[in-house]
Amino acid sequence: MNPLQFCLLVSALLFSIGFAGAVTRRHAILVLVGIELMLNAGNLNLIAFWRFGPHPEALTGFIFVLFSMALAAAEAAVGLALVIAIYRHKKTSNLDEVKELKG
Amino acid sequence: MFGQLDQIFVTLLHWLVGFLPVAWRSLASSLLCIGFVISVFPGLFALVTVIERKGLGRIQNRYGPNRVGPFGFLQFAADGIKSLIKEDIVPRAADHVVHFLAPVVLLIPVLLAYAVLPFGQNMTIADYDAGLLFFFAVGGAVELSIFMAGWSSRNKYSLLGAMRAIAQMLSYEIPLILSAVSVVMIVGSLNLSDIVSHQNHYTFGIAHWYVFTPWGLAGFLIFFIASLAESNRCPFDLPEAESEIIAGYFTEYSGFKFALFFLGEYLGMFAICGLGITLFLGGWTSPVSWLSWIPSYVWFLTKLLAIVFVFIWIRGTLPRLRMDQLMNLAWKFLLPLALVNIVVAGLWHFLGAGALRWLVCAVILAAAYVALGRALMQHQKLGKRIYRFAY
Amino acid sequence: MSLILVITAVVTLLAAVAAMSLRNLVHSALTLAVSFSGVAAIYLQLNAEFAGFTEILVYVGAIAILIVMAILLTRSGETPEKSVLTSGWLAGIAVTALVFTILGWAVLSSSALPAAPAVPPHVTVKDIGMQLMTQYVLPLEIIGLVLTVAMIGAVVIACKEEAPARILPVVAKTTEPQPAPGNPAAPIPAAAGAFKKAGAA
Amino acid sequence: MLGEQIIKGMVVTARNFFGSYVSKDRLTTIQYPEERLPQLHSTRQFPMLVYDGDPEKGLRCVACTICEKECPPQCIFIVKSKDKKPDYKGQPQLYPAVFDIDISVCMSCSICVEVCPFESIKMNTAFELSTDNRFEGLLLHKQDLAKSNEYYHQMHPEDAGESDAVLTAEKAKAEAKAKAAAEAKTKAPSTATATAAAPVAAATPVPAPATAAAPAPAAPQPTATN
Repeated sequence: MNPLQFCLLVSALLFSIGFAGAVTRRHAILVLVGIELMLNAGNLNLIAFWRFGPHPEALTGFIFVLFSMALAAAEAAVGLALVIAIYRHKKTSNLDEVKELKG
Repeated sequence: MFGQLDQIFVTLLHWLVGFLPVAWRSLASSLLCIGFVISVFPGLFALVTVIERKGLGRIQNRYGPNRVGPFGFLQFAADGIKSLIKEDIVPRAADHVVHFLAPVVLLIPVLLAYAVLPFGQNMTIADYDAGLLFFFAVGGAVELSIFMAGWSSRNKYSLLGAMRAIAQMLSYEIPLILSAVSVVMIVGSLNLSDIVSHQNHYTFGIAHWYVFTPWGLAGFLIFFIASLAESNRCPFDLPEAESEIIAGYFTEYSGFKFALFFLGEYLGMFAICGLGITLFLGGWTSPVSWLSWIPSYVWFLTKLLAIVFVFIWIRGTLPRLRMDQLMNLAWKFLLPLALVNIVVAGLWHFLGAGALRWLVCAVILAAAYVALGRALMQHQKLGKRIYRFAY
Repeated sequence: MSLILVITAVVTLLAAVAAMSLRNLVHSALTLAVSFSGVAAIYLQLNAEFAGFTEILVYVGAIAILIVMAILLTRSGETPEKSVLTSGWLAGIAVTALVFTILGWAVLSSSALPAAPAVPPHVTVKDIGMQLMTQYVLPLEIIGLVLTVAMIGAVVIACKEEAPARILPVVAKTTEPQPAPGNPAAPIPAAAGAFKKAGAA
Repeated sequence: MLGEQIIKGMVVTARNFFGSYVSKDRLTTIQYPEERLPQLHSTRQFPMLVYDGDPEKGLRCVACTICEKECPPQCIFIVKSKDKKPDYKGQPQLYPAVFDIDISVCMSCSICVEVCPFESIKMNTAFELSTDNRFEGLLLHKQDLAKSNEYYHQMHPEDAGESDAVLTAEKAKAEAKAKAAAEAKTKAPSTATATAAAPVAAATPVPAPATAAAPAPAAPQPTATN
């Protein structure tokens, strides 16, 4: 079990935890938390492959992680804005109750 | 001889670490450095609390503490013991785990921030290549602990105080980082030791500190105001305004946890002042070449004490800013000025040496300062006061 | 494989599990911040300093606070009594287990994984800067655009729709206020008169 | 221009700060235990019982309990003695066996001083009465309250002078009455028909023979003291 496999396993486990959370939890914000964890797992994968990959000086994985973090921040901002807007209208952030498309 | 005096701590460290087998050396040296930081800066905290109370006293025509110890300089011991003895009351409805962890989580990032500060010639504990980014990253994590303190006390005042503190620190973090960006653009590296060594040259005896350049002066002004807000110091101490919300986010803390918050606030202030010195006031370099025989860490300490004294001086002078004035200042004055400052730093870099760049940069910055200042003070005409309920 | 890496990984995973399973949302947000710092620690151990510091700055410094603010704004800081899992949570767990087994099997059995190079890459900020400014200039500009759009979009979505009600009446003109018709010379001073008229209007 | 006023403010505090090191008169604080402010004329803290000569026998208080009744917060507690002791006029008078004032309750209103017909309770100026026990420590007993007349003179010279004048006048009147009564007694047995003496006794404008026990009519008293 070399370090690369270990890192990949950790990121796979982190991904599945995030995925499980996003799928099973009832609260909208926790779904976003799950998505953040999944994004983090993806970043961890990229860094692991960049670190143990054949050409680390190419920095591709590294730069990719920087961009993905920026994107994750933007996504978190928009996602939470949506959750707040939904809460203001429906007075609930429980996903089971937010089913109708009517405004 | 002065060379050894300057490097005395470094040689001491290597000499001490030399006794251990090679495997343990790195661990031992980092532990020694941690010991150095944990002993020096809380000691400075103790000293500064006394200096602050005496300084404020003198500003207000009174003596300040002069009973405990010679001229009152053991007052910190009295305060420390008092806070240790005081009963530690935790509100019943409080969330005990988070309530207990808040001061600890506050201290972790604050102490981490000292890892990258260059206290003297090659006296940086962890000379990261991206040291400045590390400082800001760790500085950003302080807000989480403030939220924990505010929310877990289950008290409206502390939650309100925490919200105000977070809003203030977030909106002042941006000008803080942008003013540092202008320095990084000129130096070309995020490593704090490089930044200091770039300022270590002298012409006609005067050091090349960045604060002497127009963009550096504006950057330092922005950095100074933002660091005042970042450490919740005087004009921006709305989060712990006694008159309005008792003690803000640490209302429900007493005894040693309250002292920890106090310590955390002061250590944060020293760290951000240390960064300001490193970026704009030439870190451990001496202002004039004929004084450079004085050891580098002495310079760092005197500058730190000088800036801390200006903090105290401002605390004795300026009244507290209202929340909307605070936000207006951050978003409508500091942020645009920081952006203009970055443009000016770029101009400074590409205009090449000569009087032209001094003139151009100074004029642009002065115009920006006056224009933004007028815009900020524009609607401050004291009109007739409208009472909504009383008349 | 160094012991520290294993410890950090275990801490991160435990914090992530706690973030997902705790009933009280604020606790889960705080443990999420712990797991983000764990991931940052792993980056530092993989010699990706810049990524680690950015992770702390972006995730722990900004996103954790954002999530906590959202929790407070939607008033869900209290521990909910009823179950926190959706109705079909069992299926979700089954799918997750399936996903993890496939990933785990792929990682452990694949031969295509490159062997670990002896020298760890030393990436300096200058290299990142050069790469960003030369090879990845387009993505840099686009990410700047995306961030601006996201910020403006988030503000528009989350902001209150109706304009904030102007409680303060317009500044009363300094004309001499005539006593209101019908009632005797009202003793109310001028300001309240303006207020009354504005209020009534 | 933004920042002008801030600079002006800073200059003021800087001048204050450095001025305080240069000219000492800026610092107005009195270092309390070492330096003390001079006692003001009308300082009054808590009551004290005045005695002439010996604290036990010379105590002026006759336990008439007027002050106990008049005290608004009811912080005076008196237990009368069984026996009597001669007072400054020589008549046997009661004295307080127990005279307690709870200074945590006392509000220094000095009503007791005004109503006391015997000039025995006055306002003291000692204020360092802090103790480590807030119940018994702040309950002053007769021994703690008793202060000599000289101390009273030292404290408030004018008031002490006036109260002494009242007492001496009172004593002189008592002696004059005693002398008159004594002559009346000697004249009565000598002249069997002592009717002339009786009207003489009645004619003297002495107010009703003030037997010591009966409280002196309050009316003349206040006019004498202020």
